[in-house]
Amino acid sequence: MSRQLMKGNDALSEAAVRAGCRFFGGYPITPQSEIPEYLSWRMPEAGGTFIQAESELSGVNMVYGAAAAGFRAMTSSSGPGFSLLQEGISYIASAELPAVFVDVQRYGSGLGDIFQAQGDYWQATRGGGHGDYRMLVYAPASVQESVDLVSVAFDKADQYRNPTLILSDASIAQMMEPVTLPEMREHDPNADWAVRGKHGKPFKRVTSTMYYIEDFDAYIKGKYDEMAEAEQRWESVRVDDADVVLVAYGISSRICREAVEIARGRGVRLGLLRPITLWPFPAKAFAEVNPLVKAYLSVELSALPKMVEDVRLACEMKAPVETFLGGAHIPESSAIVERAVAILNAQR
Amino acid sequence: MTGSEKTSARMTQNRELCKGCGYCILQCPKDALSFSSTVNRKGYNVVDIDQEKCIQCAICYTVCPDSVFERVEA
Amino acid sequence: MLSITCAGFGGQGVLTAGLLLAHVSMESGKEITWVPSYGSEMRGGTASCRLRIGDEPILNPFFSAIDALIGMNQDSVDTFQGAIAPGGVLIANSSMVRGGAFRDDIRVVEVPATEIAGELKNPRGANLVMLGAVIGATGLVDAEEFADGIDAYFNKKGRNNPLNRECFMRGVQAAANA
Amino acid sequence: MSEKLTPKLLVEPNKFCPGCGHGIINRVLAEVLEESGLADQAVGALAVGCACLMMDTFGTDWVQAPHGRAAAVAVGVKRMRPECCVFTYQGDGDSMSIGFSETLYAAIRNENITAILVNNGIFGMTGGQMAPTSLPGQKTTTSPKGRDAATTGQPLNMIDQMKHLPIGYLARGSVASAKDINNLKKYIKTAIETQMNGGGYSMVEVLSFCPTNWKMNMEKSVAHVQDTVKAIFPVGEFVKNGERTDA
Repeated sequence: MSRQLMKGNDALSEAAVRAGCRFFGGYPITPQSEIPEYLSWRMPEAGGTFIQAESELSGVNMVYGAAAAGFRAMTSSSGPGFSLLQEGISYIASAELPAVFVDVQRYGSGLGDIFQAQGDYWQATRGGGHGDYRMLVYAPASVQESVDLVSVAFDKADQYRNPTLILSDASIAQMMEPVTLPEMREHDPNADWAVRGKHGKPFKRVTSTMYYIEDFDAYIKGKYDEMAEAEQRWESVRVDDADVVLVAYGISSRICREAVEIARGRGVRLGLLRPITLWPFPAKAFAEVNPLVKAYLSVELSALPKMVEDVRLACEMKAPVETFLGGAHIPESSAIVERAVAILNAQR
Repeated sequence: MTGSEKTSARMTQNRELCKGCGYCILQCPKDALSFSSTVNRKGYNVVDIDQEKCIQCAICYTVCPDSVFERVEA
Repeated sequence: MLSITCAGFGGQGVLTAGLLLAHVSMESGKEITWVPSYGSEMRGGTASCRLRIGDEPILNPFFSAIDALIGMNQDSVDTFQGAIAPGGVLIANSSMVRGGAFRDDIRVVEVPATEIAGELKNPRGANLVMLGAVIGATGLVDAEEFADGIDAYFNKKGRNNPLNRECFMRGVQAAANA
Repeated sequence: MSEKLTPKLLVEPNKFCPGCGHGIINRVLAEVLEESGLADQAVGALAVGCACLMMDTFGTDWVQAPHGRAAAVAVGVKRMRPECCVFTYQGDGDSMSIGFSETLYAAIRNENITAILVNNGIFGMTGGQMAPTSLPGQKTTTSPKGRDAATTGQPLNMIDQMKHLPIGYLARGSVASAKDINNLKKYIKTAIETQMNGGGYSMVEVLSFCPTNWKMNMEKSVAHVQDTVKAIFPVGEFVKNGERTDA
């Protein structure tokens, strides 16, 4: 397939259709509105269904219904709307249905603002909804990865019968990059658990599986433990000899990649660990790091440090862990380098 | 209605399903239903059918929330 | 790698100019990132987009030092001129940019893009004149090849105007003469 | 005389309180689905409250939605499986209070589903709190001095909310007499037929009783619906084949 220039949101939408997604129910909110806009024409073209729901609450429950019927279904939102999806996500997780969610992060709590940020980390990785569930959380750092990970998200949702999340941000969603799209795939909606009328067989109940599974506590813990062990994904850049390892995902990892290049050009041994899954956090990646590393620096575009807590746990505090916060402003890659140098100088 | 047709159907009841609400007694047009002194396994006073008065209209079937009554061919 | 900002007011085709630059660069095998300003700015005022174009995959799509600025109006030149790297290029639409106070450590190419587009009876083609100037000034892609790319882009959309190419080539010439 | 046998869809004894109207409505719905030959292709969406107790005893496929959201879930199912007979079954708190938006928007979009809304004027499962349909002056555990319409509003009339919309079928029935129940069955049958003929959104509201939380015996419960509730919520058909029938 040839490369095309596509906006992150558009490319992700097309990739969802090509991954066999045939239902979208959702509500516009900047900076993810291109997703419902794109799917409003593309879904019917592909034989699927698009509904502009009256609210995120309704949209997520339409997804619940379509997923219960056995079809690949998704919705997307941002910040305030993502908060409204949490109720439905908890139910879908509890019913052990596959579905894909997209949160294109924007800045701030409350209304906040529409520019890029990474402030939904806790909500995404800890489960913004109630009870005992987790979502596999994928953090694309490019338009191409938005495409690639949406396929993975659908496949993993099916494999574990569990909702999965693409945690994007306004930068990745709004920017254009060349992208290669995958071939169209069709999904068989007739799983044995899918509601479609009982047709002479015992009737099916899609509800919290805890009602029907013995020793549910052990069962559900086992399921999420298995995911945590098997599904960690990351990319590491020059960490084996690094004195300072940056940890960053999504758009901030792009800035950190540049920082690594700049630093290496100056003889500063900087490396980068880029989590591709945020849950499970790729703790295994830290085994690749130079055992003599002098510090970790968690680079996050939020006002409060969040991912840094996972970094501290994953590195077992074998080296100091510091934070570099972008907040409302895109940091300069050179400022990250300066910070790393300052950390090293302070240790001398 | 001939005599033989009248006796070809009869109302039956599954007393174990009864919750003793008495809605059937209120609605029976022939006063054929009444609370008995029998208590079922759920602890409810169940309803007796006076088959002499019963005309098999099945209103008790229609109003019963608990599917106690059925009209069956004899 | 080149870091380019296109800026002007809404309706001047600023985002389209950036898109064309990105599309045609991609067709000639380059790596690109294109980042729009969006949101409240969609409702008037200054619109801008920033591109990075290079031979290697682009790491950071953001930059603070601009290699080339396409300034379609006075506001955008006032806003972004200070961010141009020393030795960088400013393509100024001199039909609209008459402030005159240009930095002396940058190369300034003044092109009366709006007037040229008007002369060519293609008033919406001012952005293409500016694009021609940036290609002429930077040598990013061969000018004829780029012009073919513009034709292909608009043909694909089913609405190519032969005057688009003419606007573009006039921009190329303007840069050559500057 | 024909036999009158309990529908096979009622796979287990229901779990409702003595005298609860849900048991009657369950049976009527089961009869309609079986007589229409739809038992095998029916999918129900319910949420919480007493209505959800039928998920184990009523043998169609089910999806249990979050509180209030059954209509949205039903829409997701029906849009993807248009050959199924998709219905919602909800109480008044569920469908008309927390789920007002989902319920009404399914009608606004004229979604081809059937909604059964059971109006007993009170929250049953949670212990007798005020519902949107509680009558003025009605004592509940959250309106112990009687519902004050000045601060809580008048009882919500969902039929009035919907009858102006371009929908397929709209009716209100009751379980307060054998005749009412027979009419209710006709309404539910017509609603289901409307859906299966692609006629658009169909809704049947059912006036029911909750002797437990009303703290009334059966006789008083029946009289309350007949004499008081029906005066505020008139029964009958309001929209049929997409046309107003009450105007």
